[in-house]
Amino acid sequence: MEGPLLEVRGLQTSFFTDEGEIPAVDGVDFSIYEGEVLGIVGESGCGKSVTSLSIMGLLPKGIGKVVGGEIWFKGENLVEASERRMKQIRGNEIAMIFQEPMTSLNPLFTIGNQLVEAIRLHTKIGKKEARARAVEMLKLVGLPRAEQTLDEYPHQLSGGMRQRVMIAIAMACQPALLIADEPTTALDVTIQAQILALMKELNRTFGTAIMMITHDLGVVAEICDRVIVMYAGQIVEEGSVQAIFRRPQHPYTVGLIRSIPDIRGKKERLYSIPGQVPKPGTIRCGCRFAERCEYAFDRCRQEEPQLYEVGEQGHRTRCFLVLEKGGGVDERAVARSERA
Amino acid sequence: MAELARTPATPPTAIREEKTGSLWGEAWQRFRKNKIALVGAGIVLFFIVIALLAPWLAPYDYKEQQLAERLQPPSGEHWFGTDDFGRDIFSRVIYGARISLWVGFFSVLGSIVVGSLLGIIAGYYGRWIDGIISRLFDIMLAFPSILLAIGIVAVLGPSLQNALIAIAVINVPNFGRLIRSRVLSIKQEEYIMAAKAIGMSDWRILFHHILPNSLAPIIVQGTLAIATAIIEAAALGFLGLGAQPPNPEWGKMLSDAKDFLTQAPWTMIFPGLAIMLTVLGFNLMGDGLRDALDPRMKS
Amino acid sequence: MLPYTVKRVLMIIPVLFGMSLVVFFMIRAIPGNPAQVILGQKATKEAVAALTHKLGLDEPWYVQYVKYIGGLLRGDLGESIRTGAPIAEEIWPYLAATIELSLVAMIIAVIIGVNAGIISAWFQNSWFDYIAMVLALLGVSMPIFWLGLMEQWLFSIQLDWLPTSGREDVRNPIEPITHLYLIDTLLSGNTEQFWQAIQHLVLPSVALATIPMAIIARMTRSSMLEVMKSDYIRTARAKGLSMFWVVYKHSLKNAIIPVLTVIGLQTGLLLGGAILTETIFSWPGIGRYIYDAIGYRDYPVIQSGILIIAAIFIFINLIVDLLYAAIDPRIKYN
Amino acid sequence: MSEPLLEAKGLKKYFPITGGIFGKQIGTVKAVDDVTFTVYRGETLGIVGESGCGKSTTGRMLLRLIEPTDGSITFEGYEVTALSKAELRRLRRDMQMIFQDPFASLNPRHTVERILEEPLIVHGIGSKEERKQRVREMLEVVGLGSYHAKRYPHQFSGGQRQRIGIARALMTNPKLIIADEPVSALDVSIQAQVLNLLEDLQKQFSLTYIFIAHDLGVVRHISDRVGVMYLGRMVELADSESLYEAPKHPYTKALLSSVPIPDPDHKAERQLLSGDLPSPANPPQGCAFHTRCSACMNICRERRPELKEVANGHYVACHLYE
Amino acid sequence: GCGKSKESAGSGSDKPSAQDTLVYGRGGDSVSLDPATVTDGESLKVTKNIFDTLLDYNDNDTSVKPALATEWTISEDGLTYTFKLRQGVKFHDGTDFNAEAVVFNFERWANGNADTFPYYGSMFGGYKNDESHVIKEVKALDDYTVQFVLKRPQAPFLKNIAMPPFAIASPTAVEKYGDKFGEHPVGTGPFVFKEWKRNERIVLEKNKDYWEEGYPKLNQVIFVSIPDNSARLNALLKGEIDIMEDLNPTDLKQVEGNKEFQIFKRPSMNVAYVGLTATRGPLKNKLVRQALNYAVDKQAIIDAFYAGQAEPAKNPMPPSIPGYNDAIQDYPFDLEKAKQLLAEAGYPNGFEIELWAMPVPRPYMPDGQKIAEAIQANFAKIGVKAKIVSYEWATYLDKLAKGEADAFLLGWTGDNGDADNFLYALLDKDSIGSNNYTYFSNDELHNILVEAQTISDENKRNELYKQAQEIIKEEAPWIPLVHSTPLLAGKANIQGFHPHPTGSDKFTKVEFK
Ligand SMILES: Nc1ncnc2c1ncn2[C@@H]1O[C@H](COP(=O)(O)OP(=O)(O)OP(=O)(O)O)[C@@H](O)[C@H]1O
Ligand SMILES: Nc1ncnc2c1ncn2[C@@H]1O[C@H](COP(=O)(O)OP(=O)(O)OP(=O)(O)O)[C@@H](O)[C@H]1O
Ligand SMILES: [Mg+2]
Ligand SMILES: [Mg+2]
Repeated sequence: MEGPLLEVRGLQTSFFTDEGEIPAVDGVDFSIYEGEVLGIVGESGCGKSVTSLSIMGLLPKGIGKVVGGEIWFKGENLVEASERRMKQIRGNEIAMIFQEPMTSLNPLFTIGNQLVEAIRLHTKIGKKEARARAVEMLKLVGLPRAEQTLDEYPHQLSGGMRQRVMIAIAMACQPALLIADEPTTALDVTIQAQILALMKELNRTFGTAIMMITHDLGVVAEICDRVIVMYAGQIVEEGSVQAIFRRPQHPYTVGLIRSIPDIRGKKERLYSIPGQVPKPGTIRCGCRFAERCEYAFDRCRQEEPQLYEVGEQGHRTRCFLVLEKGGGVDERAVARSERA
Repeated sequence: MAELARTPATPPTAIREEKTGSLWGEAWQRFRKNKIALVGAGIVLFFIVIALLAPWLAPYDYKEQQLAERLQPPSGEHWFGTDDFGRDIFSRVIYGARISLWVGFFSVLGSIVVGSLLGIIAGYYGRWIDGIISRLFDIMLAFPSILLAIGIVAVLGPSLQNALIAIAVINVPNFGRLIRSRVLSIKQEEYIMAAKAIGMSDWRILFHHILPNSLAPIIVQGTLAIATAIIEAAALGFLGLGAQPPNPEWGKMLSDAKDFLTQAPWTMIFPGLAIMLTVLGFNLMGDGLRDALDPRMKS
Repeated sequence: MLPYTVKRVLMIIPVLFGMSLVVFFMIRAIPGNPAQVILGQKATKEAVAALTHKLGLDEPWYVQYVKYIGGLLRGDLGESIRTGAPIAEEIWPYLAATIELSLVAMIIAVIIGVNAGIISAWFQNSWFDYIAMVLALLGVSMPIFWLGLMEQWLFSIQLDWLPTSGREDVRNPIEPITHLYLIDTLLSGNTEQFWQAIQHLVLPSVALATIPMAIIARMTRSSMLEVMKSDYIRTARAKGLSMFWVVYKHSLKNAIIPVLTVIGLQTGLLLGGAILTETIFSWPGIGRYIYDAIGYRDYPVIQSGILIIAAIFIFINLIVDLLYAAIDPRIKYN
Repeated sequence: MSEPLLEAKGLKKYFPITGGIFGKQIGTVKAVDDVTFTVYRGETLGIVGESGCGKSTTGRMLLRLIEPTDGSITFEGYEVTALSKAELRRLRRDMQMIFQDPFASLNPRHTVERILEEPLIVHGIGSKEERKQRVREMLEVVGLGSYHAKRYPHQFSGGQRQRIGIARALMTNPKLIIADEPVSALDVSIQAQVLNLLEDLQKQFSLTYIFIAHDLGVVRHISDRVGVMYLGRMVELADSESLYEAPKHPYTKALLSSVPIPDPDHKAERQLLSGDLPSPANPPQGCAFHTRCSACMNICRERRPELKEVANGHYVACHLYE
Repeated sequence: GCGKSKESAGSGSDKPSAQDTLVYGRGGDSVSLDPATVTDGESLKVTKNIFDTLLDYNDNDTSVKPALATEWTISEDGLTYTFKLRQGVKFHDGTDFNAEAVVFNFERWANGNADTFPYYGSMFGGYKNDESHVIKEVKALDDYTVQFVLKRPQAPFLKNIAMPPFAIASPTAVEKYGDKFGEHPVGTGPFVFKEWKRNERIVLEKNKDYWEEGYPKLNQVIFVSIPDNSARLNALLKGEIDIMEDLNPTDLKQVEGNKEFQIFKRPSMNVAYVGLTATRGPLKNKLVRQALNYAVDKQAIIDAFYAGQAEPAKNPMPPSIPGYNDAIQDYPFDLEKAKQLLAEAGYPNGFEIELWAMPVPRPYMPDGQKIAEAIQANFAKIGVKAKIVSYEWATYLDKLAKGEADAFLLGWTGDNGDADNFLYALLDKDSIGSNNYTYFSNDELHNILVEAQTISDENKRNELYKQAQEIIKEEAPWIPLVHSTPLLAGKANIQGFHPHPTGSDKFTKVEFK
């Protein structure tokens, strides 16, 4: 494999509000390789969206700011790129789709208008040609009445169709990277299945790398190659899908996986992680998960763990347990939690 | 119960302890941080103090005529000069604060009381009652409000009290509509559904849930309405339909002074500035309150 | 759309009808007999009684009301008690004067207000933003009659740049065609008079524009800020659109919708609420006309005048509603 | 099986679509269209379905928070639809509700204590002291501290708020709790906490639940029996084991196969449904599902299938099983 | 225009004799331009220039001089008046002025009623079939001789004939326009009606065939309405108008100090007063009324609100009118005396009353509100707490006529310079319900006033009026305030403008130098 398409190093993003600085993302580093689907999971507020917005340079003006780290994309540090350069990159090389298909399209312009705008922005083609391309794109994302749809307004489409349009807009210039921030959360399962299938197909046919943000582990298992688990602004575990689901090392990942009710059979009792996600900036020292962790020992409360390599290549976890016996959360521990 | 027991009795410090808990308390915290709003509140407070302490602050009797000292320019003796009766404008402006605040406050109070009543009835009962009340509001809003006020004063006779009534009347539909829409939207809130689900009666829902939750917009709108009411009172005073002499109502002072615009501009400038400043104070404060109380600002 | 429009127009009728009732009774509740007013202080009792009878004011109120409404239904606005002239003919010059003044004021207010609002929102928390918003706040806090007098004092009396009052130079009166003097002077090709008409318009229209301008600026700003936070703006930026396009294409159209309401409402208010400005600048407008009519107890003029203003007010708001539909495809009237 | 606690027969709710100035009715949304089911004492009946299929409407009708257009509801032998307002309020002591949105279902201006106390006040239960006592107890029961009583809802996290909502529902010792998507707004880890709590409470207070959700995993986990709704109709109703393991209705099958499984090795064949959910204002003729059904027959377009028992306790509304 | 300098704005002084249009700024518009049908001054101001009367007033008072009638004779018994008419005069529509036209006009009025021709009825005792109608007949003896035969003598008959409402209109035009004659006035006057834009302006043009040789001087007269006194002054200062009426006395200094302008003073024929409604509360008591008379500092009011342009009034009529009783001593400003009288009347601590203030400016009372404030302050000094009340003008008059006011401000401008037009009209018991707003009713006074109406001997009449004034002074139904000198301001180069006491001016001789 060549070098990564996108490499994030020590990204720190903060919000500056009345209540002071809120470090929403605190030292995140990861890479995405060409053609790969990377999943980012974590509970609400752990900094998934902020990470993606930092990459796009779309943090809310005046409040949100990248305060540290680098974002390397095709040999260029996006943190330092000019707004002009960012405009060229956005939509053209990195595209993004959002959670809310209902509100992510401008209600006052037709689908065609918004799609053609995206196409013409980065290519020098004429109106007619752009329109033809727009039709093509809509067909690509599986909208049956592509021609008519161009002249319709967002409110005339269902949620699933709108999300397809969003994908069409994002794919208009065949970006190298597509960031999808919870693209299916607002949709029904049957529609979600359609959209996921579509994204998988786009990934396969165009080799577009996808950064898939979600909190649904099912979705991760479904389409991702590699997974990053985030907690309170940090990455707590990273690894291939197989590794994460089969050999989770961080107690948080374990808890997360074990707390999902499965449709394949009734668990006696769900595992549950006690407490809740801390607000960013409220933890002063030690491991951020220590307060909710049942394995926590003194060191966890005093010292901040690093991301440690475990087992196979690329599997890293932020937990002192792996140092203890080199094995992290072992099966016995899991069993113990099950019995409780 | 094992699971329950394991849930820590003291939750992690995820929630920062806050000094004041209620939304009002939080709104106050937000308001306190808003410098511009504080300036507004300061101005309002300033005029309230002036109004309350007028007899002690005013160097002269506001109605004491010194015909020999007419139209004196501002001086050490008369800070704002004298008017065409030789009365001390400074003292009159100070006493004028009483009148303007009085009219502003009570007319708005009147509009709120009547408007709320109509708005609640319309919003809560709906159907034809709503139809009638809403049409009534439409009618009143379609009236050019200043003409309506003039008409009301013409019927009742010009006096401060009647000007107050007229201003209250013309503002009723604004509050009525506000309350009505609040009632309608709060009626849709899930906690109202929840209240119904526990078997709460309609009236209890109205008084324990809907009204308290309508209070914030009423306060915001009320503060801003006081600002408008003060200007409206001044306008009526200016047309000779408000306060009667020798009451030093600011609008009336302006209309008395307009004949001396060229000879004695100070007679015109100070009451005008007083109106502007007071109104500005209420506007700033109202804006600040809106920011502080606006539910969209809630986390 | 058409059926909707028709329905909305029909809806105006009950409101106007209700208004006619309110006006009718209110003005009759005002003490004072029109006949006495017209004949003046020196008239004899007999004269007053005779005129009262002639005007039909000694009839029971319901007869008077039915007659009035009957007239209205036949399109007859009645005759002025004072001048005896048909109101339909008499009212237009006043209405035109007010329309001209209000429109010019509104154009000033919209152009300056909307742009100030946009720039303020764009450069939120910049010095421009602060100054513009402080000015806007001062604008809504200022009694306009005071502003008008101050303008007059400064620009007309002290600096002698502009005429103090009126619509035209009495020595060089404008020949009315439509009674909208800007148009009339253009029609007659008299550029000197056109210029003169503009000069007369400046002070009153600026005074009248102040409040709507301030309100529009504030509204535009907050609406823009709101819209700029929305998801679809984020989408637009994610496409790589520049801020300028985002603001002028995607934000403005969305942000203008609530501003339109304000514009509609304010235009309506100006039409009826320009009395103070008209008084100060001796502008022969409808507000003044009705105000004077109240003084003369000219019942038909007050009744019809207010109904006309209200009708225009409602009509403007109807247009605003229709504009919404034109701008916002989500709104479908049927 | 134990005795029925609640029976709903032929429940219907048609919302009028009004239009124009005069509020004329120009159509109807058939939010719930002829739904029949029984809830037995002590069980949990799950109701699943896609957004807008009428789950919430059904739940609300049971409490008569929405007046049914048609149908009957019997609760402990009383005909709920025939109760007077006062009787209805009385009934609401025994039937309670938990709402989806923990943010919106608590009055932001009331303290937790007041929120919890309110059901007791409304029903005139206990003295002031007793009520306060019960509030403290109940807070402990749902895993909050009694020191939380003086706080306001916005000072709690989503999971905690949902606990408050649950506590409120429990205040009057109800027999039946209708939970309308009580965990949809919560993160998985918090969701697990709340689900566990609900299960514990059921045991502790012998509660009966109607559990509405669109997450099939959650429903399977908590329910004894499950009903699947589609476009205002109940298309399948069975105990959860047989429904999940041997679904009969083509819609249920498609729905189950759409759920992503959190297991990278699980490679199930997908049955992707084509198209979107039709509008309940204009549902298809015959079987409402026929427009998206892969096994659609002619009869499906014409006649609406009845919900019939095709195996022991397994009800399906599909022509395939006739 | 923009940037126009002050000097050139001042007047047309760059091209001196070129200006021949006079713009006359006034407070209100006319009601109708048919003078016989109106009672308001604003209408008569205009018609005075379109129409002529048989006789006209002299420049400074109300003594009569020839106009359309060149000479007249009165019979011994005072019942027959014979007028010789001016020959060769034409109406503006080209028709001839002659005796027939005069008869036509008087017939028209006499056949009317109080509604159509109000002034006729009040000046000539009624209409054709009324018992009290003074004029028995009007006949044309020949083309240029008209004879009036009266039923009984009427002392002010000639003065009445000279009043502007009794101007001679073109019979042809009257018949042609009917009801609309008021919008198409045709007379013989110095100016011809051209245009009327309601509430804005009335334009009159020079009558080239005017009978007065060499006149009028002006080519055009434009009456414009600017309701606000200050606005009108501004318009004058900016050269938008040439003459303004009703200069605020407070602005006098400003205009006097400006060389480009001059002040015109209209000889006073008015009275401003505080009416003390004799039927209400403490005011029923004569002593109270006298006390209040003592309490008002008239000179201070004159200095403050009339800029000194008024004289204190002691009688209900101005000194210029024959019959004025100068021997009467006014109540001096004496608070002690006032208090003493109050105590005597049983109000040692004063009382509360309403003091009604006129809402509109009138020449005799430029600012009712302010004068009321001053009087309020005066009253306060003797313990009388006056609450100032004001209604709109219409309501004000209406309520006054119903006797609802305690003390009120009002005034009167004489119509024809006759004492009867003041004393009888304002204070006789017959006038209660119309212009006697004080409801003052005194039989002795009534007898005197009625007798005076029928006597044609000037001296005898004057004696009676002097007696009447003594009664009024003693009974004190009013506090007579002032006889004001209404002020007008105009450009310095205006000549030949002499404001007339009646308030209506002919611009025949006005010109710009
Ligand atoms: N505009 C903002 N102002 C202040 N703080 C913000 C803002 N946006 C995000 N944050 C903070 O950043 C943190 C991370 O937010 P982020 O949106 O990345 O979470 P997330 O992982 O995407 O959650 P979710 O699953 O709810 O979308 C949050 O805790 C929030 O407090
Ligand atoms: N008050 C109402 N007026 C009109 N239509 C309504 C009303 N409430 C619900 N509906 C319609 O009835 C249908 C069913 O709504 P319901 O809320 O019961 O669905 P749901 O299954 O609970 O969906 P969700 O999963 O989104 O909560 C929807 O199409 C909805 O639009
Ligand atoms: Mg997010
Ligand atoms: Mg629902």
